Amino acid sequence: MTASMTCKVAAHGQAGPGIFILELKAAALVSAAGPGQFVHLKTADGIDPLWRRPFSIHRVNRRRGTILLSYRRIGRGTSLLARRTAGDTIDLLGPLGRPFDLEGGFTTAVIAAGGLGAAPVPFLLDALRRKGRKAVVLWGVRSKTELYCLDALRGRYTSIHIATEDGTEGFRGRVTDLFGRLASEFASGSGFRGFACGPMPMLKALQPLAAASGFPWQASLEERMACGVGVCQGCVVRMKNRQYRTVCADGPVFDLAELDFHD
Amino acid sequence: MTASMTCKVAAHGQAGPGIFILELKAAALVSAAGPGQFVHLKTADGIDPLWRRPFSIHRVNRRRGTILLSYRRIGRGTSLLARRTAGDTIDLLGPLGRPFDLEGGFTTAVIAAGGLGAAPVPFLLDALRRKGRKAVVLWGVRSKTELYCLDALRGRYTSIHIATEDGTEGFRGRVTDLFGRLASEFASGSGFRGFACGPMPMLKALQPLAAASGFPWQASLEERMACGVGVCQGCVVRMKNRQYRTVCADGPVFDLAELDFHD
Amino acid sequence: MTDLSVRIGGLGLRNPVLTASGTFGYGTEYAGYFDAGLLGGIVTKTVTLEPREGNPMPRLAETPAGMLNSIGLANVGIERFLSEKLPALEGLDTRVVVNVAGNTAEEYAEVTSRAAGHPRVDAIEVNVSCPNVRHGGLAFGTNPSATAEVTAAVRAATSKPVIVKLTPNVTDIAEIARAAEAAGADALSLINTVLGMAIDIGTRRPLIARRTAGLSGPAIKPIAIAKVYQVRQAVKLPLIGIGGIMRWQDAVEFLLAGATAVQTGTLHFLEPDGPVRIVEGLRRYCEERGIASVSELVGGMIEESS
Amino acid sequence: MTDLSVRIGGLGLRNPVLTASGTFGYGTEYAGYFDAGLLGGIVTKTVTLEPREGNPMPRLAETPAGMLNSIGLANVGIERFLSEKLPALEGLDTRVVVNVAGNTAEEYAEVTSRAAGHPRVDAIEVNVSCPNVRHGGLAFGTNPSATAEVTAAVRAATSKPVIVKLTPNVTDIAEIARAAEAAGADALSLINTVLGMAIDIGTRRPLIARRTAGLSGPAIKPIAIAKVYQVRQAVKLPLIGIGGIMRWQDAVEFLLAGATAVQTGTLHFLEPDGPVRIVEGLRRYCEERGIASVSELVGGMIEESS
Ligand SMILES: Cc1cc2nc3c(=O)[nH]c(=O)nc-3n(C[C@H](O)[C@H](O)[C@H](O)COP(=O)(O)OP(=O)(O)OC[C@H]3O[C@@H](n4cnc5c(N)ncnc54)[C@H](O)[C@@H]3O)c2cc1C
Ligand SMILES: Cc1cc2nc3c(=O)[nH]c(=O)nc-3n(C[C@H](O)[C@H](O)[C@H](O)COP(=O)(O)OP(=O)(O)OC[C@H]3O[C@@H](n4cnc5c(N)ncnc54)[C@H](O)[C@@H]3O)c2cc1C
Ligand SMILES: Cc1cc2nc3c(=O)[nH]c(=O)nc-3n(C[C@H](O)[C@H](O)[C@H](O)COP(=O)(O)O)c2cc1C
Ligand SMILES: Cc1cc2nc3c(=O)[nH]c(=O)nc-3n(C[C@H](O)[C@H](O)[C@H](O)COP(=O)(O)O)c2cc1C
Ligand code: FES
Ligand code: FES
Repeated sequence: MTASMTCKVAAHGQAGPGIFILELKAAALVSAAGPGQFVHLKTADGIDPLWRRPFSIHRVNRRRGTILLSYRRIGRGTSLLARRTAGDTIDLLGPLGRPFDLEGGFTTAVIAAGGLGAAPVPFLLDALRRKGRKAVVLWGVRSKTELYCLDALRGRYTSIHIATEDGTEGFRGRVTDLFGRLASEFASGSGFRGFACGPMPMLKALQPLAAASGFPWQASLEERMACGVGVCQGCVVRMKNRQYRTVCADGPVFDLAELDFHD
Repeated sequence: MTASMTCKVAAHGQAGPGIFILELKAAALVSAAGPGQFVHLKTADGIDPLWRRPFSIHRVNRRRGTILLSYRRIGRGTSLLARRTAGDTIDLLGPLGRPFDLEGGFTTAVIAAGGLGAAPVPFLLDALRRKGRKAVVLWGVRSKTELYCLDALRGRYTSIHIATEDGTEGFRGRVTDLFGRLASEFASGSGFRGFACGPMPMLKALQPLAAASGFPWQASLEERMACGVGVCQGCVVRMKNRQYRTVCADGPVFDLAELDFHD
Repeated sequence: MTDLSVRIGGLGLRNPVLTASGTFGYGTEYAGYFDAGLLGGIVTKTVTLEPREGNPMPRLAETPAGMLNSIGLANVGIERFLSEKLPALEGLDTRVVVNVAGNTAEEYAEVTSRAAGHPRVDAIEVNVSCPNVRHGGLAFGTNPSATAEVTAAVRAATSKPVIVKLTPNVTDIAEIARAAEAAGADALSLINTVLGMAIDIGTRRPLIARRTAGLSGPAIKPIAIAKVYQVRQAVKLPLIGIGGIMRWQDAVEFLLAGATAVQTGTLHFLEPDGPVRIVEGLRRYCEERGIASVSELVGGMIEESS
Repeated sequence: MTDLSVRIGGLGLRNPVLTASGTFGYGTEYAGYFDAGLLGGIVTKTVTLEPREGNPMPRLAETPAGMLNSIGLANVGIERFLSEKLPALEGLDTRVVVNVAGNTAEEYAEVTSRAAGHPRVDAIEVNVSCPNVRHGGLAFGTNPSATAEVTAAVRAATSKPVIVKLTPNVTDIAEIARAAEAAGADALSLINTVLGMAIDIGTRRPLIARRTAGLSGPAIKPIAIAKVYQVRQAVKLPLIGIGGIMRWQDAVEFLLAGATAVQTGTLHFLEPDGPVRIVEGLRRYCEERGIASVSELVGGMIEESS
């Protein structure tokens, strides 16, 4: 059950240049939310900007009864958000959307993330660990300064590979290049499941590689959203069968193979 | 010369229920401004609300190079303003409008103020004192809680009479009633000059009394303002000669006798 | 206790707040957020004869105090609407208005007769004002005789109340309103969205795939108030005011301008339970002022400014 | 170094930013805030044959991301305009466009010939789009043949560039634009304000004495962009885009939609030096992207969405 609620800011801090981690008291969400789901926040107390802003759930802290979001300050909404301090309240809808599917038989998750698309990865890893699955994370960013929350990514069962476009850390290139290079590690195909989250161009580039990988991939998408709950039919993406699906309610997680990245 | 400038908040505090005093660093205004003039402030950093908000100059502090404003929090603009704290900056146009005319022969100022219309009175009193004139202040408010800055009103050469509509302080009634009651004190007419500032209904009620007083009255008006500098022709009032005058540029101070309070 | 009920063309509403077409899904999507039984009624997403996928993406853009949408009447079609969507509304204790559209007057009539034939449907709203489709929609609503033709066809297809939804994108809305009145409409609702457009200066491409789209939200409220006021003068029919309603104060403004009821749209995206809060605000407002019936407010604007 | 200059119907402008009529007085009121010589040009408040006091008060109201005005062409009349206002502009190193209106086509022509006869006047803008007067204004601009009549009369009265200013309050702006083009306009400017209204729910009175008024500001930007794009497709004339421009990004959006230049209006009330900052922003934008001439942006929208 999703709901509209007013949450207290438990903590708020910077995790990198222009990157913030926002922790919200939201006990009800902790048990209700699954990795890949998102919340829809009011950033203004008036109408500027008008819409809510969607953010993936970055992690949940069961002990503290909080959810964490990580976000980049890029426009007016995220700038207003960045000004909130501990004790302030924020109006939130959530958890929204359909989470990653972690059911069924796989032993190792292959996670490809691009930029801030990595936001839901720590929550995903936590869920995988609880199920005793292993994970390989491939994370591509433009430059090393964009890396954040690396501690949350590392841990039991998890190995992590970084790609930077400018070569300031790890592999020089894009996450898709990195995946190509490591593909032999997953050549058996069996026992793997792929999870991709990042901007559209990355997902589009990944699609053929994923198809060739021999194991199934889920992808989490981002689209401009108004309602966030499947009502306005605005945030659609096209499927290979030519039908439109809403990212907010039918997604944000889709079967990567079914997406139609027309250009 | 008026100008657009960014000012630092030097101090900001509450002076009564919903009433605030805002002190702005604005050395350039201190010498340029006269009593009755106003400044036009941006209250939002975006477009909500869209317009600037006009406020009378409440006082100037020459030593600190500051101007003080006093205002009541009534809507979105003043609510946003009330959140600013010392060190914040505010964008301001000013000084705007034409000040009270203090030239020429009078010995005693009779000042009738209604509610927050009293905002410019301390500045007016300071100017009168510098010229060695006496002043009698008649201030009407709904209830005693609306009285503020009484210390700034009291002082050398000044006597002050309060009227409250609910009788919680001073004379019970309106400021115009109070004036009627004290009128005999000004019966000689000579040597007096009247200054009125307050809402339209008060000024309208005052007009016939002022006409009968035997001495000239100036009135400071308030109207909804867009530009604040006489460009948009929006904030007009009608004169007895049927012509419109802009409150922001031709006023806010007018000869009370010339105003046409049509209904 | 204030009486909040109003009548729209023979249809009694518990209170004057309905949800606008296309902003409340098929009536159940917001079920988790509040009980739709607290509202005067709900208006469904536009239903057409055949299912429609809607317009290409992107379909949404945010603008100053507003938004552009180019959904393009994406809907499941009357068949699935009747079999899948309407049954879910059975339990709802509120008025259900089905919004209909078609490529021809005959299509409007056919969707109407099928929808109105269902007992759960209380009224029909005729969308001759969608800016986001090539046929139907605006092409009808900008032309008095085409508006009359569609209205008459729908009128003939049902005895339930017929509400014609007007577009603001015309030189003279009064003329269109009179045409709808003469052709048998029971009520008018207005406004549908205002034609608008936005360009992404980064990519130099339109922010909406179909380029022009429909503007809604607070930005258009003054336009909507003016249209309600103009139409109020032109016809005797009850009006439903729509456009940028965010707070109960906005609803009062529409009533004073001449609307008997209002619909909220974009509001839902910011505050799913917004319409309920508007009902509560209206009730409080009336009670505090001793207004016995909310309908006293209708057309209650004093013509002279203060 | 980017070339910011543009040409509008034979008139060379230093850069594509002008101030909109009625929002910059007679060109000198903002003299203390910045040097108008930094702009492409200024457009005066509408001038009529006789002086006008304008509409009753209140004339202004604030709305979500916008404002309503009902000034009603208050102006000193052509006589005093020529003798008192124009001389003050002698020293300004920028283009001066005089905006004219009248009750009849003949009046438009007469004001034009008197204004254009003055050497300081570089061009005439024809206001057939003011929503705030009973005669002239909208009554002309909503009708293609009336628009053509006024345009032809003004055209005959001067050899200086004639810019016709269009209203958005029409069903089909392309039709009006074509009429103005056929009647000899050198350029079109758009949009004038959108008809709107607001009611004070406290007093139950209209917030504007004349009730309906003209909506301007960011709220109308998407409407203005759509109109520019539509008119761009209908005529060959250069266009001047107007409506809700607050930042240089908005100016770029208008250029991409098809405008050769822009006018800023409501912006001045928030930031008197706003137009200058827009010029600076345009220059920086072009330089950073290696755009040699700002006119490369004109109509540069890529039709497909991304
Ligand atoms: C399901 C979902 C989950 C998301 N999770 C996260 C998250 O965990 N962390 C995070 O930082 N961001 C996330 N986003 C993106 C986030 O919603 C946007 O960054 C935010 O809305 C921007 O708001 P703004 O007002 O600051 O920027 P705006 O002023 O709205 O936009 C600034 C610029 O960014 C572009 N932009 C806006 N939204 C997006 C978007 N969704 N994708 C790409 N470009 C965009 C705009 O076109 C514009 O050029 C998510 C989006 C979705 C749909
Ligand atoms: C020349 C001038 C000097 C002023 N000096 C002062 C001052 O020193 N201190 C002070 O507190 N206020 C002063 N005012 C009034 C002040 O500008 C308004 O209170 C302020 O603009 C309200 O902004 P807001 O956004 O908070 O309220 P809004 O949301 O704009 O309005 C809230 C309510 O107050 C009403 N309202 C708005 N402006 C006025 C007004 N000017 N007069 C009466 N009612 C209004 C509105 O109609 C609305 O009902 C002055 C006004 C003028 C024109
Ligand atoms: C996303 C969206 C979809 C809409 N779909 C429809 C529709 O299918 N049929 C219709 O008649 N109006 C539709 N509308 C118009 C609304 O019903 C309403 O007339 C308009 O949004 C103005 O109201 P608002 O400003 O409160 O949103 C839609 C509006 C939005 C924002
Ligand atoms: C206060 C005010 C007065 C105006 N007066 C005139 C006028 O006299 N003549 C005219 O053609 N347009 C007039 N306009 C319209 C503007 O020139 C412009 O077309 C409109 O405001 C839209 O631009 P904006 O959104 O940037 O303000 C006026 C606008 C405002 C806000
Ligand atoms: S944002 Fe409304 S359907 Fe997804
Ligand atoms: S507010 Fe523009 S003239 Fe006074």
